[in-house]
Amino acid sequence: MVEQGLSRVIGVEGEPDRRVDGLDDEALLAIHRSLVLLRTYDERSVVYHSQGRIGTYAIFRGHEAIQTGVVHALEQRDWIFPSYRDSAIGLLRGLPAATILQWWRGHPSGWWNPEDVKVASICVPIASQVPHAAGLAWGLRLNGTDAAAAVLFGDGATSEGAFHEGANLAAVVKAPLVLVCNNNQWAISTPLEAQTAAATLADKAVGYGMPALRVDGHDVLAVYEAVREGVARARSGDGPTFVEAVTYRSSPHATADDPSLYIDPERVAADKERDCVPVFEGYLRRLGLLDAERATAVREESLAAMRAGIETAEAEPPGDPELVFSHAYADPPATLARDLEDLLRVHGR
Amino acid sequence: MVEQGLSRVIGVEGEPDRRVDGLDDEALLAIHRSLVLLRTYDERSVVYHSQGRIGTYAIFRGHEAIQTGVVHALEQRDWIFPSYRDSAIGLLRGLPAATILQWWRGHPSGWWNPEDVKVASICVPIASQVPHAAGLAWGLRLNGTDAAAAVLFGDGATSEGAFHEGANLAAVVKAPLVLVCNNNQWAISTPLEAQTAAATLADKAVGYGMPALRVDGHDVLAVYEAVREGVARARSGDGPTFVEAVTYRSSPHATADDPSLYIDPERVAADKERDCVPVFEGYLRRLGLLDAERATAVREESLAAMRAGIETAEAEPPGDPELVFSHAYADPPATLARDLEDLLRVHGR
Amino acid sequence: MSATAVTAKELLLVEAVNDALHVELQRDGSVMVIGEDVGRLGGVFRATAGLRDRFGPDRCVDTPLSEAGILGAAVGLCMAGWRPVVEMQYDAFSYPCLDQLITHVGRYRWRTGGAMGFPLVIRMPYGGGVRAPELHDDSPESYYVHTPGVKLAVPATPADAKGLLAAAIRDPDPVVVLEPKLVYRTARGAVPEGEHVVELGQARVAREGSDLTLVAWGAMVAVCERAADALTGEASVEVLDLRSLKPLDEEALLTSIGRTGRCVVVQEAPRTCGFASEVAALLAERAILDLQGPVLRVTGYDVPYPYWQLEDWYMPSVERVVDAARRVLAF
Amino acid sequence: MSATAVTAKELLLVEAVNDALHVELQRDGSVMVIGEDVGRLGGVFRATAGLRDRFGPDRCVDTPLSEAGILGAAVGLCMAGWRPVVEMQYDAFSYPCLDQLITHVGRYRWRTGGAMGFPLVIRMPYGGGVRAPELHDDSPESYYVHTPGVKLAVPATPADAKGLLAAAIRDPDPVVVLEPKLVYRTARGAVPEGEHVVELGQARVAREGSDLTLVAWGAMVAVCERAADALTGEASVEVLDLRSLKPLDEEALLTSIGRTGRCVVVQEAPRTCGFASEVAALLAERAILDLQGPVLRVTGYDVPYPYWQLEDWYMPSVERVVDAARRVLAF
Ligand SMILES: Cc1ncc(C[n+]2csc(CCOP(=O)(O)OP(=O)(O)O)c2C)c(N)n1
Ligand SMILES: Cc1ncc(C[n+]2csc(CCOP(=O)(O)OP(=O)(O)O)c2C)c(N)n1
Ligand SMILES: [Mg+2]
Ligand SMILES: [Mg+2]
Repeated sequence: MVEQGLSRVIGVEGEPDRRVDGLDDEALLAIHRSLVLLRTYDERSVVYHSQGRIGTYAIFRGHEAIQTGVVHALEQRDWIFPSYRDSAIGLLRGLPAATILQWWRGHPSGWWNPEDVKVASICVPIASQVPHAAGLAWGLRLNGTDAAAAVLFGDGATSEGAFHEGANLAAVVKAPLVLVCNNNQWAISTPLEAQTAAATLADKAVGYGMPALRVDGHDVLAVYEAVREGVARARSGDGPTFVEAVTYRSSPHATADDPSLYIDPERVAADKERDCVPVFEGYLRRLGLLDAERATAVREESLAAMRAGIETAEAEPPGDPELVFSHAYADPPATLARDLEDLLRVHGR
Repeated sequence: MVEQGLSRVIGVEGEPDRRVDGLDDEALLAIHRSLVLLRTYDERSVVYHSQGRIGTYAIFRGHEAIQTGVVHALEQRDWIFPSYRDSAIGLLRGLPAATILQWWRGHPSGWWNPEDVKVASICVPIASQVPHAAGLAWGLRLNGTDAAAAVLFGDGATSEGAFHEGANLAAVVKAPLVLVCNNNQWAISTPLEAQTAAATLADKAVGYGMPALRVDGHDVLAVYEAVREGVARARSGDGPTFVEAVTYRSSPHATADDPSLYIDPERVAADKERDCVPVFEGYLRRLGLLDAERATAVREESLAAMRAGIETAEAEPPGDPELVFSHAYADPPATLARDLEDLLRVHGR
Repeated sequence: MSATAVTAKELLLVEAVNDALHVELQRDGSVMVIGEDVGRLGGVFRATAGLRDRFGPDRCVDTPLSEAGILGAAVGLCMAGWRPVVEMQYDAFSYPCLDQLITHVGRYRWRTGGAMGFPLVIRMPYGGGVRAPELHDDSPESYYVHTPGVKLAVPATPADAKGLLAAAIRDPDPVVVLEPKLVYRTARGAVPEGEHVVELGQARVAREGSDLTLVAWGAMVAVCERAADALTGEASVEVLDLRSLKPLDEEALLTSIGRTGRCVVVQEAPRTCGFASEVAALLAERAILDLQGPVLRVTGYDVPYPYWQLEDWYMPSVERVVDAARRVLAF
Repeated sequence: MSATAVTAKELLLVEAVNDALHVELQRDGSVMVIGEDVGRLGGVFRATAGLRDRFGPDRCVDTPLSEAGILGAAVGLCMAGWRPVVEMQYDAFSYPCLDQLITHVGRYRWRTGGAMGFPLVIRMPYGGGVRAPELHDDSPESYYVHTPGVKLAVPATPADAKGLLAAAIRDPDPVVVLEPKLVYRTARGAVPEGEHVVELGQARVAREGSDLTLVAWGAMVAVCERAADALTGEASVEVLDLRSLKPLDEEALLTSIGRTGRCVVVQEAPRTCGFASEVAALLAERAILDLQGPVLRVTGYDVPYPYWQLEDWYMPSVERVVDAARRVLAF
């Protein structure tokens, strides 16, 4: 059921490929660079974790097509609200890898200014970013701009009240928002059928009076097309759109997780056949846009970015205790300064 | 839109009436007694409030058909979770009027044992009773009974996370539950179009994989039929059903409210034309089941119950301060007894 | 601070709230009011009356019935440059928003390394004594003040209701303002016209005294004043109205206890982990040598707020405050 | 109380939790476990491992991802005669359930005039120091203990983790159990096999002393014990493990301070309105004559829990506890 009726651009089982109008060769190659950059970030992070160079890490292997499709369907002025699993999506908006690595290293420099890149902070509590995205998009409309926003979340997130209240409010205020649900069919160890009795997650949109699109989440161009349609609707003042991108969580939930306790290995193996990166590279090859040389070059470029990123991160000195107290308030209660002073005194700083 | 495609039993604009199979004359007259009892309770309560004999009161005039249809479609063993506006629904399960009047009088005897009548306590926070109903119904299924439950809530309630989480969970665990939404098109001063962009509230059910029925909430038999269908599904293990009963809030939200600030008086007048009590009495008359004499008798019976109720309530002595501390815990912390002792000492009790 | 305020007019506390909103929405085009029934109706207590007509439906918005969604949206509105003033219809109906408050409102600025501000306000009528059904009577200050990253103010007078709300709206940080609904329409007083700001973190000596200090906020300030009256002749009682619980005017508190040496703290909320405990703990920590007797707390009890026919037994009464004061004085 | 418990085995704290669940589900067929990932996975910390296989998918249930819905459903399950043990996956992810907790879990029994009981348990790993991303580190006890109608226990040892959870499950009232995840796999100790119940409301003297009392609960008990070690020779330090914050063993607290006359309270949570404030307030109210110095609080700060590379600066350290103790001793 879940896999039925998904729109695709890249052919499967002998179906022909399509070209997406408006996407010239350059644009396709840019999408490729984004896909590979995210894949490389993810692969290296798993290695860095095993080397004890970053902390627990939420793996997004197999979801790069969704993240990439979303970012490329937006303009630089449009906002992105990532779920915790989309931690590195900011790379596609120019955030340095070091910043995101520092977030996973628990270093106080692991933050960025959302305003600079129009990417909200990593949101750890599931679904709670949906109302933020609704409010931001609403605010953009009130500001009279035609900028839009996209919010990413998972299948499990759709069970949360925060998703419901955010989506409903977005529709009522006609917020220029695209709600992108990464239906990877698992919430940690909880399968989709234990999450909802709905036939599809796109069905959730009906209750908000919101149009919905269902796409193959392994197909970056299908995601791109759907989100672009939603963005167009948003800009023209017609309110939010729901996009269900169906994938499968073929990797562990996070570095700490042992999926063997619950997941079906055959299904995982089957999904790896549809890995979004080779799928898109095949498409480019058939168009004659990608050869081994370029593939290596792009890969190298990404690896270089990661090497630089981890080096920069590891080179940074540990944060000062002052930072425990900074930034909580613009105008802090006087007690904070006293507490800091006391802390430094005790620890002979 | 909202009024379209509603199922009815009692004909409007010349449509013929229907008989609901399984409902013999006795059953129809029982429904009539319930309708009139609720109507009388509501009318008297407004009077009692104006006389300062009860506190602020949430008026349910025009919604008696929904409350009555629900109760008559259930067996005595099935549970009911009322919204705050359905405060008197327990009357139809044999609760004394005095008890409910005491609740509105703020008297400590204004409670009942839900177990006795299978009617949960009046739920003041909007939508928060939906998860309770889901859990109770789930528990009934786990207990191996074929008992079911119904939960009543309004159009505004559908915007709350609690509604969403409760409805989704109910569908996942196949809880034997009927969700009855009284769509009276207002949440205090907030009109339906400011509450949701959905075409109908029944559309919300799609996202939970739940069947939905839409009925004319002025037609007690249409409500009865729909809820009965839901209950049958519940008993056979097929999970919850959503029933949208469309009415209109033709009275103020509560005794403290001044709808002239927001409501359309013509629309209110139009709705009064479809008042559920005369509508059903017309149906009975056409069937030759009701004459002026019986109508007066039923009305008198209800008025007597109310007179007895308010007398009993007003005759009760004020509650003791002990009651401030009783019942919070089955096994209270020792501090409570000390606090009571102190309170009595200070106030020379 | 109350710069341009020249003349004053007599207002009820709820009218002063409404006045502050009119002045601040007029003054700053980025301020907007959102909440349930704040627009067409002007709020169930009329606190937002006239705003929708005057500033339009985009600056005074009737939202769907979803407290968490409303506060979450306010976070996003801040990111778009707005300064949302969120009304929660009643104290106990604000609880669904606690998750957004604790996980985001109080942390988002920190999360951006101070790069983004979240100058939103959450205002709500709070407290008991109003003869209302269940869950219209809570005093939730503890839940809010325990949460890092937020500030909290509680006016006791019409002038402070206007001045503290104005300060909250202009504050760069999220501020919760609890309005004592018990005195919405009974507290009447002179309120400066036009702009009027009462800085957060400055307690008010409601009455001077030298033998004992009664510490309170919101509706309990008046109860303490009546208790002070009752003690006339027996003792000279100071009444300290904290006005803002975070930031707290520790200075004023310690100075007062330094003078009187005796303290009773009065709150409506349940006792355990209430703000009265915070005040007492502060004195046990920083004023132990000043204390000539125990610090007593007169509070609501650790039970659900009762049916309203019993609420006078639950709410701190003048008698209970006087009794506690006498016990400290006699210690 | 630990009636039938005869032999004991060495367990980690999280294993003791798991043991308690196995024993109680076996003992009482109406006890069930519900929560996110408690079934197939056995919980992200394995606290519920083996329950689904042993007792079936109806008594150890993987719920949808909706904390408020889960707790609300637990209320309904109680009405149907079940005794649900609800797992919240982490401290900070329990906040969405606060509305159900405050408006219903703590009030429903009262609302039925005591006719219906709500013997549910909410258990969750809590606290910092685990090098985790944001919002996996909170100590939310204040939000819970301030709420009327609920009880709260916090074990510090494997034996108490089993005994307090068993007591919570058998208790007729709603009980929140906070499990210190910092020591889930480092606290190891002898745990009685079979049924083992540690009555709520009984503090534990973790170490006897005569000069000063360190009061703590959960993971801070071990910190206090290390601080007591550090003070060997300087002072004889008593460490009081409260074990249950509501009901609170005031007796044990007052007795200890009656003996030592000096007190430092240690908690991970932010200071304002934390439970340390409650303890200090209690002493200011009932032990003022016993106190030979200020009651100091060593707590987390009133800021968001920091990035984990900084968390050691936030968590109460042995050094901070020792410093506070010395200041009180030198007073
Ligand atoms: C409010 C909340 N509850 C629980 C968690 C713990 N948790 C982290 S990830 C996760 C599963 C999320 O599933 P889904 O929404 O499908 O996203 P995915 O992990 O598949 O990307 C859970 C329960 C959380 N982060 N926030
Ligand atoms: C959680 C919560 N928020 C706000 C309120 C205040 N309130 C009482 S009734 C009401 C409107 C409810 O509308 P609806 O669900 O349509 O039910 P109706 O009043 O029409 O029967 C509101 C907002 C409440 N009781 N609970
Ligand atoms: Mg998922
Ligand atoms: Mg309604």
